Amino acid sequence: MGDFFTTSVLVATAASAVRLATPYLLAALGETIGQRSGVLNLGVDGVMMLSAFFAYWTVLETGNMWLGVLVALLVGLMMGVLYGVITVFFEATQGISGIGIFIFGLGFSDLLFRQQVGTPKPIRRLPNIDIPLLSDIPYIGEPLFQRNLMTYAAFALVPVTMIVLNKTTFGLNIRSVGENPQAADSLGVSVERTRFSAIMIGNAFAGLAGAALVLQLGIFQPHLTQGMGFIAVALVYFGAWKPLGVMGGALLFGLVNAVVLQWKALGIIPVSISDLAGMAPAVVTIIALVLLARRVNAPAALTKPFVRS
Amino acid sequence: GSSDDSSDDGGALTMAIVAPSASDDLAFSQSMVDSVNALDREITLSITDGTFIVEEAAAAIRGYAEDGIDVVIAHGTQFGASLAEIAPDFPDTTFVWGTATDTQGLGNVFAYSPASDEGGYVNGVVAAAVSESGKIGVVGPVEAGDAVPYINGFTTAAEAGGAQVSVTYTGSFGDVALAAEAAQAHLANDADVLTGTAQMVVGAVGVAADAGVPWFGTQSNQTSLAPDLVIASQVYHWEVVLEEMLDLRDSGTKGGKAFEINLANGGLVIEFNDGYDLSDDVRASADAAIAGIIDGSVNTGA
Amino acid sequence: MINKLLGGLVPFIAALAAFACGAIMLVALGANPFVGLEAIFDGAFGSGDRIAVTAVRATPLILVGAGITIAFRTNVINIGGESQIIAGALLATVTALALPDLPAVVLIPLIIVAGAVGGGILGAIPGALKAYASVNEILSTIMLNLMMVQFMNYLLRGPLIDPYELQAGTRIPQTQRLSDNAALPSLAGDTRLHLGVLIAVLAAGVAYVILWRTPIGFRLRAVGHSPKAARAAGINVKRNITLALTISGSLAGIAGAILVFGSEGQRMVTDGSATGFTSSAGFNGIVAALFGGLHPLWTVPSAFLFGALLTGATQLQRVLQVPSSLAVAMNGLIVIFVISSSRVRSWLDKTLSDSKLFNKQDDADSSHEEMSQTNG
Amino acid sequence: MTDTNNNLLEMRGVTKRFPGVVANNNIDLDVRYGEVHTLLGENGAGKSTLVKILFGLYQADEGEILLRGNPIDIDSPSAAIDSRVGMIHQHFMLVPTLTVCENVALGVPSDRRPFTDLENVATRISDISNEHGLAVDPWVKVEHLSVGERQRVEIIKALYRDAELLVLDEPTAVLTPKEVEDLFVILRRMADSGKGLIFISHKLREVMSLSDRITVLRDGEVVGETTPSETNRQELAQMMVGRDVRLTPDLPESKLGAKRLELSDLTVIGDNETVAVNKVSFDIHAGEILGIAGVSGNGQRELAEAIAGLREIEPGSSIELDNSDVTLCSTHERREKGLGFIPEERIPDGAIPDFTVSENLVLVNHGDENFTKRGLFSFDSIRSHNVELVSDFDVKTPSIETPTSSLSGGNIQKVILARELSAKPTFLLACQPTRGVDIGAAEYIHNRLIEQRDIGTATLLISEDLDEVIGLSDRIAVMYEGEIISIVSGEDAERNKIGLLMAGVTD
Ligand SMILES: Nc1ncnc2c1ncn2[C@@H]1O[C@H](COP(=O)(O)OP(=O)(O)OP(=O)(O)O)[C@@H](O)[C@H]1O
Ligand SMILES: Nc1ncnc2c1ncn2[C@@H]1O[C@H](COP(=O)(O)OP(=O)(O)OP(=O)(O)O)[C@@H](O)[C@H]1O
Ligand SMILES: [Mg+2]
Ligand SMILES: [Mg+2]
Repeated sequence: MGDFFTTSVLVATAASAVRLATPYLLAALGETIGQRSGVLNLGVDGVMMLSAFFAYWTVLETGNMWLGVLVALLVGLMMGVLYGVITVFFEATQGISGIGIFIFGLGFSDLLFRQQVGTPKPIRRLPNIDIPLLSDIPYIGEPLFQRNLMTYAAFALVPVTMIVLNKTTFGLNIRSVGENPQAADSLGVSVERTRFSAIMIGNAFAGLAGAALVLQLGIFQPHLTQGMGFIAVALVYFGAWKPLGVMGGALLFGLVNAVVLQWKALGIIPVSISDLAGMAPAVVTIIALVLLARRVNAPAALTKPFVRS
Repeated sequence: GSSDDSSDDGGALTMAIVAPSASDDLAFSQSMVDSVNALDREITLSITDGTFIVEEAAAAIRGYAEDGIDVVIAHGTQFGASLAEIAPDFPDTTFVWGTATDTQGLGNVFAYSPASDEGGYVNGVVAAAVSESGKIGVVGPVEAGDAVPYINGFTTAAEAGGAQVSVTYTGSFGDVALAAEAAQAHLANDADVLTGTAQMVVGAVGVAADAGVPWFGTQSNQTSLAPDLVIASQVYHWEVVLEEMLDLRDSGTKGGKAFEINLANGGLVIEFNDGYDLSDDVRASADAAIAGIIDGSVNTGA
Repeated sequence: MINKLLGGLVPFIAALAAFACGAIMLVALGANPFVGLEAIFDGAFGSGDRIAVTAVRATPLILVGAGITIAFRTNVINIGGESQIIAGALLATVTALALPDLPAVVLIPLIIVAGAVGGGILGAIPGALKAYASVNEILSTIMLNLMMVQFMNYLLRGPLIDPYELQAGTRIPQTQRLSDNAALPSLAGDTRLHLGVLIAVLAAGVAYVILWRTPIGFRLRAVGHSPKAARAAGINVKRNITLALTISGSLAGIAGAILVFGSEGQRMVTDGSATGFTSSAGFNGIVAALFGGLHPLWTVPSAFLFGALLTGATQLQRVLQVPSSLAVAMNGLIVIFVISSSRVRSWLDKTLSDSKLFNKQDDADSSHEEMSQTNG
Repeated sequence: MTDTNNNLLEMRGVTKRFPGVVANNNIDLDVRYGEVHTLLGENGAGKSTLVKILFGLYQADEGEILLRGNPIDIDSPSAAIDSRVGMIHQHFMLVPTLTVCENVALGVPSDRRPFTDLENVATRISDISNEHGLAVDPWVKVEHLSVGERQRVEIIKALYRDAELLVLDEPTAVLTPKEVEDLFVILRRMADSGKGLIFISHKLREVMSLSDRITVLRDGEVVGETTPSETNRQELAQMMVGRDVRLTPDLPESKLGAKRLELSDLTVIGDNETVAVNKVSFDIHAGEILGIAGVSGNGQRELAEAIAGLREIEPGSSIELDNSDVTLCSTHERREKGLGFIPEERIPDGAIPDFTVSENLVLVNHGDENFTKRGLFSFDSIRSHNVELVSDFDVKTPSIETPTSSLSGGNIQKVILARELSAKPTFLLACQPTRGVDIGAAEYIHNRLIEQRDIGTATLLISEDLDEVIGLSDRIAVMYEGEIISIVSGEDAERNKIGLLMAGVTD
């Protein structure tokens, strides 16, 4: 245990937590925007896988990481169009269409990978970029300010999302169609357009999450996400539909994961109970939620297709 | 390709592989595909890969047998229980199952296993020699299959070489992100040499590459993942024992025998990366270990 | 009349569209789509044996799906099928390990009950958390899925591992071969069609009866439609929310027991991943239920369809050497197309009836207005 | 004034059909600048449909709309808003989690695009508030506002969009008498400033006091037009229903029986953690109706919920039904002990819209022995029970398998009444039993409640309709700030005096 409480290990654990949290945070922020508009998207995991693949493939072919990010973003947007058409225009049940997207993403990314790449080949990984001055702060400098650009982007998107949701007319529209689409409609706010845009943005974020994941790893494999997208959805509930809460959830989840891995490496957790320790992130998340005992309500119109009557 | 023409008379021998991960995973599954392709015979090969669900694999194995394929390779220890049900139903088919050290008493099943502790030992000898911090990290999937002897052999040698070895089992064959992060955790603890086994290590190799830390591979040649930093890979050449099995089959024996690939029979080969500048005396100690294992003077501890 | 017919065809057209996309992908992969579709069909229905395998593949989907209908009708979302399947399988396995010598007539019912209890517990936890601690069930079921996979891995690699695996050093995460007395007997000769299939179909029937013919189901549906009205009428809303997830979990738990005791190897085995044991039945069951219109009985054919796709995919890979992920992608497309089609159908219904193409002529004018409104 | 040029709105020959009904049949309606034009009619007469067409929520099948003399095509709410038509809906169209400001700003382009410009909006809200006497804090969330305040927000929303024609669909249904009074002052002032108003209400007293003109609809058709000075309540009622209606029920002498309900020191904490009901004690006997008069928000809702077992009560309080202590019993157990309960809100508390009429009729007693056989429903006995109820209570529905949501409000109320009374309650808790119900149905419900009293049910009637409370009650308890400040006998009750008590004036 003593080995754990050394500066270098603690700092490394914190850095690992931030790194692990990055894709969760991006995906969960996007999901937050979608859910605030009343649309549940269970397909995040599928979108992440597809965009991760396309980002990977682009970088593999061109060597250009930012092109990879751009392509992932576009894939996210395209999946957003698909999901928007299904849920907003066809008024399909959101839970199931999201699962449809997930399954499609799972199968299609695997298929493309097998056809186009096959053997995993490494690509360049995102370099860490030190932020001048801040990165020299003891303890927190390394975990927070010696990270890669996608991580910075993810955390920068937290205040941006807050401002968009709370300070702009677009955000006002999003919140109103998520709570009472009839009311918004009666005031001439287009429920369809607002939800569609929110879905597009949400999926674009999921696309970025996929890019962040694959560029942090430098490699792709079938089912790369291992259910991250579903956890991201759970984190939205954990964060009570607020960007800051979601960020807290992502960091908590990342931190518990990082601590467990660190303890495994240090032998604090013996191999025999290594699996039990793997339960920790989920257990801590649930316990935290029970203890917080917040009676926050979901957006009132969440999962309900809007039909003018 | 197609396996429809699975007729026994004349033509090519028909073979099928059922493998748990992708057939080009640079690890376990690929080692078998490469081996079959290296066989010196005319073969029509059909592959069903990605069948990590045992029941799905069982369906594929049964399906191939029903289709009349001559030799069905069930490439996964976990398929053994299903094979015990299926093999007796198809006495004319030869099933090849591994990694396994016995045939469960089935007359039409050949078993194969790698002495992966041997390669682990050799890798461990080199690892201890190149490590400056004296700390080495190992990223394992789950504590099962050939991962265990590999890691044991590696640990034995590395510790004998004076290094401290820390092993993390991520709990998953597939979670690349977790494997990468486990490698990071080792680095945070001053490890300056890494190794690992199973298909999810591709994530860990990337971390090693970024940190400029040497890596040791196993199952397949992983040099392509980090051309500057992979020192050596233990590569499985199943064709050595497959050839023997097929010969037995030609002579009428459909199964009932277990094979092992090891350094001695050439089934295990330590492939050094020419791109890594390994000092001659370290290289020499590796060769000595190989020779010692072959002549039995070295105990790998597994 | 014609409208009805056209409307009823829409889901099939949607499924066909998905298959068309699958065919396009096959062409892109350089394979003959007709051979591919034939392979899928042949793999799923090609022989009595294969139909049996398809039915076996459909079994967990039926059970999970039937449970989903109950949960969703109570307006709780159960994404915890995976954890409930695992829990049911584990408890049933432990039961069979503890009492291997009981005669089959006792042991088989016992393992099914154990499965139901195991799954039920994993359903009751998120149910009670939602009802009494306001923890959203989507969050808790997703987290429980993560937890149960790890717990299963722990048990199968530790306390429950086959002693032989330790001795041989192979350490496959699997139990020893379980009592033959617990093996689900075959229903039709040599085929894989076993008792579990029958149990699943019966369970779907029971779910139907509970939902529509009993006061219990009446209360569940009341809570699902309007917890406020239900409460004012004297129905204990919290208890019913817990109950719905418990029943739903129990059915998934039975699926878990059947996955173990109807398996080829007659033991519980995994590869350490989430889907290694469940084959994602916890998710696919949701799809089957919703595809069946959240009606327990329609869940049966719907699960059979998805079961066929899964079995067919194995054959597809064998025959054409096309990765089976193609079938997974198609599976997703079918869900997407079919789920979108209900809206298309009602739109079709409306335009057809408004346009009165098949009715009187003189109303043709107003029909144009209506049509443009629907479009706009 | 009869000059067409003075017409702000003209609807000509408007027809709207729904599957199976003609909701509006060739309706003509005009509204002049500066007048309050009332639409009156039974539940389902087509009032809401007509104004929804005006607001672009429905499209008319036939007919035309002229605004300020020009034909106009209103195909969406935004088109209506652009034409300066405003609407206060029967159900509030507010987003509860947003502030007043945000609710008002919604859908209006901001000057600081892409950002909202809430400070400016708040200033304009204050201006409008001052001009029209609509006091409300722009920065508070709507979910924290009282019903009356929400109504004001709705009006502010319309005025903010510069509405010239304002439609109010049953705006008073949920308001307290005081709030209604305040609202009418505001509406009058708006009309006097030249705006045109369409007003819909079932309360004839209000209609008589506010309207300039009245159009009566029946079965989707206009059956007459009049003005308050030309008519009276009785005549209006007759025009609406097509027959004679008793506006005030006859209350025969009551025969008091055993004590049914006893409350001692009942104390209840409200949603905002303050004492909502403070040491209330009273009892009700068989054959008696006790009415609670009070401005809403004085603890009536919490009192009812506590008695029904839907809300926790504080230690030291007790509730007895038929002399047995039910303080710790669940709603279900209380119902088994004889409680009948008509909740304040039909939807969502009283009935389940997605359930069939039949299912709602057995919502409470579906588990009865005669409805089940070996744990399964016996649908035959349920059906015959329900068919009888539907005909007994004169519920207008195509069949008992019709989804309840497609019934009119009055008929849904009858379904609830039928359900609660058929269980033969010894104690009936009736909250707002005729809210939003037309006078024909209200008359029917009143008669039913009296009938029930006469066969020995003890009834607690909670209503904001003072006429109803005075007309039906044997005793009237006035509730003010959580306490019963006075109980007077029904015969002695004077409207004015009770009105003062409701305001807390006790001497
Ligand atoms: N969307 C709809 N679909 C089908 N029928 C409808 C719809 N809206 C209203 N109706 C029917 O049209 C008729 C008129 O309804 P409307 O709501 O206009 O009545 P109303 O006069 O406002 O009644 P109330 O006083 O109860 O509010 C009723 O028979 C109603 O059932
Ligand atoms: N509305 C109802 N109609 C008929 N039977 C009901 C109804 N509600 C519940 N029951 C039955 O009565 C039993 C008790 O139900 P319920 O939980 O609602 O009351 P309770 O036990 O008093 O509640 P509490 O535990 O909160 O005191 C249940 O087993 C149920 O079968
Ligand atoms: Mg109305
Ligand atoms: Mg009780």
